[in-house]
Order: sequence, then C-alpha cells, then structure tokens
Amino acid sequence: MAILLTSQSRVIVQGMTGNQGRFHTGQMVAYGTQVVGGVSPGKGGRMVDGVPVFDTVREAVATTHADASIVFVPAPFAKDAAFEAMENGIRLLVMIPEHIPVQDAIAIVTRARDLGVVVIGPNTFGIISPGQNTKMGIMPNHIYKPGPVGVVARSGTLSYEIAFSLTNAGLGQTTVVGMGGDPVVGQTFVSVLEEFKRDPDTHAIVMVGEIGGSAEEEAAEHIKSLGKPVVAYLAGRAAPPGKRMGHAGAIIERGRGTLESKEKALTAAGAQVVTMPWQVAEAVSKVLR
Amino acid sequence: MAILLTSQSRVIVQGMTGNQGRFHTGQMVAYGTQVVGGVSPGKGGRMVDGVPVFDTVREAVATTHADASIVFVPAPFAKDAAFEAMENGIRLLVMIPEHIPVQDAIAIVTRARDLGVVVIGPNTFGIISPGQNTKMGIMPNHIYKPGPVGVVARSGTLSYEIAFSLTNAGLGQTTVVGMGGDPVVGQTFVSVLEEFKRDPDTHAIVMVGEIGGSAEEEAAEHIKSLGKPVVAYLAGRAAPPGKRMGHAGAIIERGRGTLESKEKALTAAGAQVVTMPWQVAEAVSKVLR
Amino acid sequence: MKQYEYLAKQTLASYGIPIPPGKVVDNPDQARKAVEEIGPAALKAQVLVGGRGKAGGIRFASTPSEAAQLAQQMIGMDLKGYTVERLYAEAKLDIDQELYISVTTDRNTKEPLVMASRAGGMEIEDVSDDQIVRRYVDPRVGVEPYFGREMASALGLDGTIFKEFADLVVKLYRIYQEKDAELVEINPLTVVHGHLVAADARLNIDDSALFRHPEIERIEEGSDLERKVHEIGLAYVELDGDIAVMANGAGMAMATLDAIQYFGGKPANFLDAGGGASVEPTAQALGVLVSMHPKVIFVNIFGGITRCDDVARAILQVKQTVGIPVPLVVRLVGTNEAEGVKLLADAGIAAYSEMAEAAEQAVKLAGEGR
Amino acid sequence: MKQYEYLAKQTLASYGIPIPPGKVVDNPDQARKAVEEIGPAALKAQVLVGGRGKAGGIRFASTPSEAAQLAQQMIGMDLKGYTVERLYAEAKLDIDQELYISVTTDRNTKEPLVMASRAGGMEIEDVSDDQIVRRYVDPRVGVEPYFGREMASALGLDGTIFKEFADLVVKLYRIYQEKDAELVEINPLTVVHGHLVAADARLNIDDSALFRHPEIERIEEGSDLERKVHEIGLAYVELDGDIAVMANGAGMAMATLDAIQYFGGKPANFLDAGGGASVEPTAQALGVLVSMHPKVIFVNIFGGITRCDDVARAILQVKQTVGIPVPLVVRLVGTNEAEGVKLLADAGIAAYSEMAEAAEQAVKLAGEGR
Repeated sequence: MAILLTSQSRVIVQGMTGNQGRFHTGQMVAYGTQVVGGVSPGKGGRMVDGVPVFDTVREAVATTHADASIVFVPAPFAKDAAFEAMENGIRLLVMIPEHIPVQDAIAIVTRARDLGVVVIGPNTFGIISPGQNTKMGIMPNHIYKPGPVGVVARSGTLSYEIAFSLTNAGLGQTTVVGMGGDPVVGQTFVSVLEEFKRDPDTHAIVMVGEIGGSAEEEAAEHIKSLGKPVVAYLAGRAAPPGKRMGHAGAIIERGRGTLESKEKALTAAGAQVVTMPWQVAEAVSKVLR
Repeated sequence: MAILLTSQSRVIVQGMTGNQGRFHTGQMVAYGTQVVGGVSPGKGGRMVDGVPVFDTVREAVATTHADASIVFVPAPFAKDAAFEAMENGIRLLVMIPEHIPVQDAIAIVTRARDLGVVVIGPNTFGIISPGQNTKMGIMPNHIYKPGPVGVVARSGTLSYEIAFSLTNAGLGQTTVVGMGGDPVVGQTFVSVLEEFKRDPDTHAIVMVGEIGGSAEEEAAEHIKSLGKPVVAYLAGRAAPPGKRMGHAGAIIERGRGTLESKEKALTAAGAQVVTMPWQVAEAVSKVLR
Repeated sequence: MKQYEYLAKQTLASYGIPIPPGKVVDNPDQARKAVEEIGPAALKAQVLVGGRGKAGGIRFASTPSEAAQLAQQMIGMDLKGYTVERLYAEAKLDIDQELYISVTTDRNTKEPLVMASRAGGMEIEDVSDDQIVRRYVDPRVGVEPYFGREMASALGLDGTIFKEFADLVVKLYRIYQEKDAELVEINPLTVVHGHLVAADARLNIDDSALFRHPEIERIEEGSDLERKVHEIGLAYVELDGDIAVMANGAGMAMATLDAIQYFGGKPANFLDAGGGASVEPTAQALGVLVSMHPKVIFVNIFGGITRCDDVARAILQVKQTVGIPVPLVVRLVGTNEAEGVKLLADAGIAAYSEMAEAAEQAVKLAGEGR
Repeated sequence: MKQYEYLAKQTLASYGIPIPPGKVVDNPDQARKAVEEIGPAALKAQVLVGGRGKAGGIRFASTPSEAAQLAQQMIGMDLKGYTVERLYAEAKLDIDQELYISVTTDRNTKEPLVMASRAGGMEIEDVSDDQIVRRYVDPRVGVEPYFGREMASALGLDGTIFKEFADLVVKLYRIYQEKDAELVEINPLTVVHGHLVAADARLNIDDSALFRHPEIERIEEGSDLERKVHEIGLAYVELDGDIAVMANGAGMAMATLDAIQYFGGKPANFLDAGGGASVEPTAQALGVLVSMHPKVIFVNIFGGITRCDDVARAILQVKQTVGIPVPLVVRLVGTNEAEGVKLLADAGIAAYSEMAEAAEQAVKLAGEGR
C-alpha cells in the first residue's frame, strides 16, 4: 500500500501547457500516474501527450472525475489555482510553485482544513508511491523503488539523496512525501506520521528535517505512540545561529528550532537520529531487522 | 417545552449599559430570563440591576458560563459584537439592531453556520418562550402566555398583534420567534419550522409572512412533511407591485415573492392562509380541535 | 440608495472596467461641446428608473447642434414621474454583441449571487431561465479569478472576451463587496471591436452601510414628501388612495393597508413610524399626513417599544399646533395603553382597541368624505 | 525584506498609529535643522539590526549643534557590520511605560500570532513566558475590534490605554495582512502623557509577496557579494570558512555544510543553486565562488530537475572564461549524470558520485592549501 496517493488517484495537472507542466506531465505518465486531464485557461480542447486539456477544473472534474491535482502555475496565480481545485472537489492537492506569498499559503491551508483537502506543499517536489507506480511531483523517477520505508522530508534534493541511498541499499519505499520548504505548508511531520502509522506496509519511517520551526519537536510527541521505528536526519548542524531563522522566527520559537532541541526531543522519543545523510540507510537496515 | 430558548439558557447582554440595553435587561429579568451578565467595554466591574458587567464576552463567559447573548450595540459595531459572542462559545445569538450592513449580516450568518450558532435577527424583536418564563428580546411581556402554539414571524409589531390575539383567545404559545426584517437574517421559516416539528408541546404553528423574498415558498415544501397544522397570515396584499421589492429583489425572485405566489404555495402544502390578522386566532382554534 | 448611471460608471472605471467616453451635461451648450469632443453620442437622461430607452430617455445626436437641440428637449422633461435634470453624453458604440452581468445578494441563500447572460440589453427579468448562468459565491472564499473563468466558460465565451469577462467578474464582485452594493449590474455589457465595454450600469448601495462610505455621493430619491419623511428617518411610500396611514413596524403598516383594502378603502401612503419612535418624530410624521389633505387619517399602533402615551402626546401636539382638519381614527393598544387612551379621551378623541373595527371605521369615514 | 525604522513608522502612521515627530537626515546640517524643528531628539542609526541602542546606534541631542556633532560621528560608523548611512532624528519622548506588541506568522499552527507584553523595551526573546500574552488569529475571522479588547483586558490595561491598545491591535493586523508582513513589531510601544506612541518599529515584508506591493520601497540587505548572488535569484549567506560551496536545494546545501564540518573543514558560504537552475545562473553563481578566493570549491549536485549536464556545462564555461584557480571538487549524480560526468572528464575534471567521499576530499584539499 501507500499513503495519500495510490494507483486509484485520478490526477489533473493545472498549468499543463507551460514548460514545466508539460515536461512533468510526461514524466508522471511515464512513471504510471493516472493523469486524466490538464487545465490551462483558454487552451481547452487540446490534447497534450494524449491527455485532454480543459479551460477550468470544473470541466476537467466533471469529465474525468479527477480527485487529485498538481499545480504548476506561477506563484502569483497559485492561490487562485488552489482554490479552483479545492472548490471543485479535488481532495489531494500538490502545490509545486515556490515563492507563494505566506498570506496566500495561510488562506489555502485554512480552506483545505475546512474542506478536508490534503495539501502537499507549497514549494515541494511532491509525493511518490513507488509500489503503486504513481507520483505527483517533479522528483526523478529512477531513484525510488517499492519497499517498506516511508519517507517524509522538508526539502527536496536532500530527500532525493536519502531516498536514492535507501534504494541503493535495497530499501524500497511505500511513499515519499515532500512537505515543502515554505514557512506555511499543508502538512506537518505529525500529519504524515499519522498516515504512515495507518499504512500496514510501512515498517519504518525516515524523517528528513532541518533547523528552524518546531515541527520536529512536535513530531517527537507522536513518535512515542507510533509503534514503528523512526530514523531521522536533521540538516543544519553547521549552520550559524540566527543566519537562517531571523527575528520573526525567533520570537515564536524562543529557543526551540535549534538542531540540539530537535535532536534531543527526537532521541528522547525513541527515534534514531543520525549525523550525516549517508548514515540513514544503514540505520534503517538495522531497525528493520 | 419550547424551541431554541429555554429556562436553562444563560443569557448575557452585549451593550447592557446603554439606554436600550439597560431598559430591556430589566424587562427580561422581570419576565424571568436568566440574565447572568452584561458586556460593556471599559465598564467591567459594575453591576446593573444586580447583574455583573464585564469588559469582554470572553470574561463574561468564563465567569458566568453563559451560552446565549442578546446584542444591543449600535449597528456599525454589531458585526464585531456578534463575532465576539460566537468566537467565545455563545450558541444562541439575538441581534436586535436594525440598519446592520448586509455584508456584515452575510459575514455573521456564514460564520454562525460554520460554528453551529443559532442567530435570531438582525433587526428582530427577539425570541420568547412563555412556558419557560424566559425571553431574549424587546417584545412586551404581558401579551404572551404559555400554550400549544408556535409562532414565527418576519416582522415585529405585526407578530405582537397576532400573539396578543392568540393570548386573548386563550391560545398560549410555546415559543414566538422573530426572524428579523432585514434582507439577510439568521433564520428561515424552514429552520424554525424544523425546530417546532421536534418540539412535542407545539401542536400548531402560526407563520406571519409578507411579500418579497421566497422564504414562504420554500417553507411550503417543508409544511407537507411537518405533521403539524400551520396557519399563515401574509402581509402586503394591498402593496403596489415593485414599490417595496425594487429591482435587486426582482432579478432574483423572477415572479416569486408576490402574495399570490406565496399564498398558492402555502395552500397547496396544506397550510391554512387567512386574509386578515384578526382571523388567525379563530383559524388556530379550528386546527387545534 | 441608487446611483445615477454616470456615477455608477465612474465607480466601474475606478476598478478598471472599460466604459465608453462620456460627459455629464446639464444644458444644451454643454451637450454641444460634449459632442464636439467625443463625436456622435447618445444623450442619456440621468434618472433613477429602468426602461429609459423605451420612454424616450435616450436619444442619439450625430452633430453638436443636434446634441444641443435634443438636450433642449430632454432637460426638464418628465420621465416616468421623474424630472430629467441632467444628461450623460456618451460616445456612440459600434456594438457587436450584448451581454448581461450582475452581482447581488440572494436573501434566501444569504449569499452573493452572480448572474450573467448572453441575452443582454433587455431587463433580465424578461430573459428566460435557460439563458441565464447563475453562480453563488461562498462568502468564505469570495470571487477568485477561477470563478470568473468558470462563468465565462459556462457562457460559452472564448478568446479575448473569455479573459476579459473572467477578469470583469472579479472586479465587479470587488465593487459589490467594497462598496456595500445591493446590486451592481452592467446591462448591456457590450462587445465593441473585440473588447468588453460597460454600455450601461446600475449601482445600488446598501443604505445601512453608507456610514462607512463617505466617498459615495448621496442621491435623494422620491417625491418631495417622501424625501421629507425619509429625512425624519422613517420608511414612507406614496400611494394613490385617500386614507392616510401611520402604523408602527413595516409588517404592521402593510397589514394596515391590507385591512383598509379589505373593507373597501384606498390607502394614500405607507408609513412605518418605526418600532420605538418617540413623540417628536411621530408628530412630524403625523404632520406630513395632515399636509397630504387626505379624507381620513388612520393611526394604527400596537405598542411594544413604542409607548401609547407617546403616540397620544404626538397626536395632541399636532392637533394643537397645525391642527388636524380631517377625521382621525386611532387604534391604540399595548405599552402604556391606559395612559394613552386617557390622554386622547381628555382631548375628545376616542381610541379603538380592535384593528378590524378601526379600519372599518376609517373606510366608512372616507366614504362619507368623498 | 526588512524595512528601515523610519519606513516602518511611515507605514504605521499611514494606518493611523501615532508615532513621534521625526525626520530622516543624512548629514550633520540636516541633523541640526531637524533638532531646531522638533526639539531635543534621539538620533537613531537606520540599520537593519536589532540592539542598536547598546551598540551606540542611538544617541540623544539636546541642542541643534549637539545634533550636528553627533551626526558627524554617527554617519559612516560601523554598527554590527553595517555602515550607518542615515539617521532618524526623532523627538525625545517623556515615557511613562513601555509595552510590546507584534504580529507574525506561526509556521507550526499556520496562523497569525499576536504577541503583547507589558515588558516592552527589551527583545521579546528575553521576556519570560508568563509576561507575554499570545493570541492566535483564526484566518477565517481575522481581527475584529473585540480581539484587541480581549488582549487589552488580558494585559490588564484600562481607561484610555485600554481603548487605544485595542484599536492598535486591529490596525497592526491590517498592516500585517495588507502589506504581507512577515513581522510587524512595535517595541517599545510607549505610553506618553497618557497616550500610546510607537517609539520603535520593525516591519519585515514577505519577499514572495513583493510583486503585489509596488508601493513598498525595496531595501537591499547583506554584503555586496550576497546582494550580487541574490540578484541572480539564488539564496546565499556568507560564512567565515575557506571551502566555497554550491549545492542544489536548501536542505542539500545545509547538509553539504554539515558534511564539510563533519570531516573537519570550514565552509565559506551557503549557496543554494535552486531546484532547477539552468546553465547561465549556475555559471554566474560559480563565478561568485571563484571571486571569493577560497581554498577549495565544492560543488555538490543531486540532479532532479537540475540536469547534471547543465551543471557540467556551467563549470566548463567558468573554467574557460574567468578560470578556476583553486582546487575544484565536484560531486554529480542524478538526471543526465552520465553526460555530465563525461563532459567534465573530457575537460580533465573527475566527478565523485558519493557525497561523503567528495566532502572528505574537499576538506583534505583545503587542508593542503592552508
């Protein structure tokens, strides 16, 4: 099995006729994703890679019964696209664009909570469920393989690094989720861990965290009752204090958000925290034995 | 029994130290209403008629465990007062002020739907449950008495006229609800009829409607399955077409909203529609026999 | 509160909605100059009624002198009971297509409603349902651009007009919301040389929200008498009968008209003296009724917040100052009823307690007075 | 993007929040005139760092000549690594009380957070939790006046200050929302002669939202080098080591620094070349690294959207144009890895596939170069 995204998911691509949208539609189709339609206002009626294009999500959903959407439109239009998807019945929404204003992200995430929509991102590489041959995102296809490990990460390339090292070590993945690198995103470590907890095929979980925020500290509370082993790598050990977080973060965090704080909380909760990304695979091998 | 407002309801008065608020607090207390507190920013700590005054609803609710509020503040501040009440746990909200902007009323009513708050008004005389010795409103105390008739009205004085005629005919009331005279109000005939349907002590229902809108037509749909007799009086038989509704109403109503349309719908649904207000009591006597 | 077309259009323009070039004129010379400047133009009477065109309120001027001539005829003319005080001279449009769009509040769903149609140019009440696209706005969400695209798509628009229409929906909703509009309507919304132009516009502002819109021009509507009563703060509508009516509460006032008609009489007006009016405004309202020279004055009060003794005092005050030269029928029950009835009785005025009897008596007296 | 204090205060003032009289000055003569006009004043260095006061960035001038003298000293001085270019001369306040208030976004709850305290005047990080009132804003509701009253009440304010504070909360939230602020903070929020005055202000704008704020002045922060890389559109922070680093993705860049430190090296910078940068910006970024004269350059790429051949081409371009006069360690895997590795091999550059090995080698070479 997998979490959130399965082979049953019927996916549309908002902004499919742009460069990025077109390229990644091809990549997703190649991976096996059920891409049932695309949306590009004013370009309805065309076909891209055998996929029909619609002017609106409304028409796309009416015709294709899509329940998931991946958004590639430029950041200033992303809020509009997200609301269009959510108000028309999309229940899994992957927001690729970076540089979406925080106020827009707050509006999207708040509405998603009210409607029960799962938002991945913004500023994410997406989500991939290797055992289900499906992905919604911009991650390279070849670095994943099916297996028992659930991966949840805050940042993209670092998660590729780690997923690929898992794959090379023979440790496949149920689902890899990129929460997104923006200050306000749809998921938390907690929400994704809860999903992995319910998935019978996920036997170990890898958390790829980093300094700043207190998402890792909050996750620690849940790890205690998870019933599945967790391996965590935290980036930012060498980052100079204050350079990244700034004052706005600091007045909220008040001492949390440091690598030490996160490592302490996770270790106390029973997670195994490794120091370097290349140590993840071995640690996972051990906890799976 | 009664609907919405019972002797258990713990009531606060927002705007209690104003002229209107102070006068009607006295009237409510005299009628038996459990007025547990008042709210007037900057006047917390005082007592009015033996009732403690608080600066905020938050403090009032924390101290008194109030679950209902009646709002007397001037219209420009009514939205603020309504949100203050709703966000702090008030679940029955009576909005007395008239001239509240429609956009504010939409915001109040929308939020109330989300939070499960029952809003009576705006621009209402309120709600009274004679058998429970409690009222939230500005209606005269002496014209009601306990009995088997539920009354729901759009306008105030006309409902007094009819309630008093019922009382004089020996027909008491479970609850009398004033929905309010504004374009956008919290209740509909449908929502109030549903409440009366569930109340075992309400044996007949009086609807006091008027021309404009299509609330009466929509109520007709529900009357069919109500299982209780309905007597309706509709005001506006002599009103010249167009004078009251105006264009904004007409483009939505498109032929509905006229007295003929309402009378036809209600009669077809099995309600008895009387022509003059003084015919209501006799008609109710008949359906109760 | 309705806005004149030219003011409505200024608002549209301030939100970036294209309007035709135009000028407000209030005399023939200005009309001449306007046409010199903008070319052949429609001269449109600025009155607050629909259906101006059919009533002769819109005329076309090809030349400046024709404009002056037409303006001479139009300014001061009566249009459906309104005197034309100024015209809006607007460049003649080369119209390819006429659409319709409006935003208003649906009191049943308690939500904003956007209506659009490809059948523009006529009153939307006369357009059949299947030609109208209606979309409700979730107030939690408002109108994002996709909403406009969905409407454009539902209307079957495409190309430039698709985009312009989608954009216009967003702007129109902003006007509805930011200006507290009861109604904002563009009809017709025209296609001119491949682009949308608002050829006519209606903008009605929510009276209750005017306090937060100092920027919006105040427009007084109605007859002199209506304006006078509105200034007191009361709801008033002129009718064509001979029994002047005052009641407290809108529903009560309507029921009073109904009762008069029920007994065969004709009401002269609708006057809602409000839920809690005190002596002075009640007396002023009654003074207005006296000034109408009706056959009978019928005061129908069920005292709730309104106190019967206050009403009695208002009646006595008018009687003693301006006098009440026609038969007066008073029905007075409710709060402080005994005091009110006694005050009137001391002045020789009998008060009824039953509305039916009082209404019947008022009609009877009006019949005698005819 | 941070705003200078005087710009932040202009924004506060435009929302009706009281600020002290003040003038921006950038030379001693202007400072003299400012004090002539507004009287005894604080001269405050306009730099984008906290804790100016302790660092000598705020001085008091009682007379115009003293102001000129102080300005002479202050303008051009170094304050925590920033050169002072202008001062804000602000009327000296007769302060009775110092409060604190801010609005920011809590990334954990994904909601706006309003924080207030009666312990104003020091950094809020140093105020104990029990002295801070925190209230989250439901984005569905926003901040209505009652929210401000509840905070004022929780702070134990009363009288005029209660009302002014409640009102200020509403205004501050409007700034947060309408200006897309990451942070808007008044510290201290002072009580002067019984009224609230914003004595200092911070306003940080969300960079991602700048596109919709043409009205907000653009402030460039950081060293020349940092500004240069930011202009290319990449994230860059200067550090104090000797191994220049480029990686793709923020997490990857952080992990790369961690790896260098792990093997005993010291990174010279943080440079996120982005998730999908093409040849040109990558080459520009690499050019910046060369210009830093590090001991070693370490390029760590896991190709996802970023194509390894593009990275190789960028490296070759820099090598051929400006030249790379220091040891270069490249780790290159992922999309189009084979092509990229071959391009580099053809130019005599070996590429690693393991991050650990590459990082170790970079540290080793830096050690040799020391």
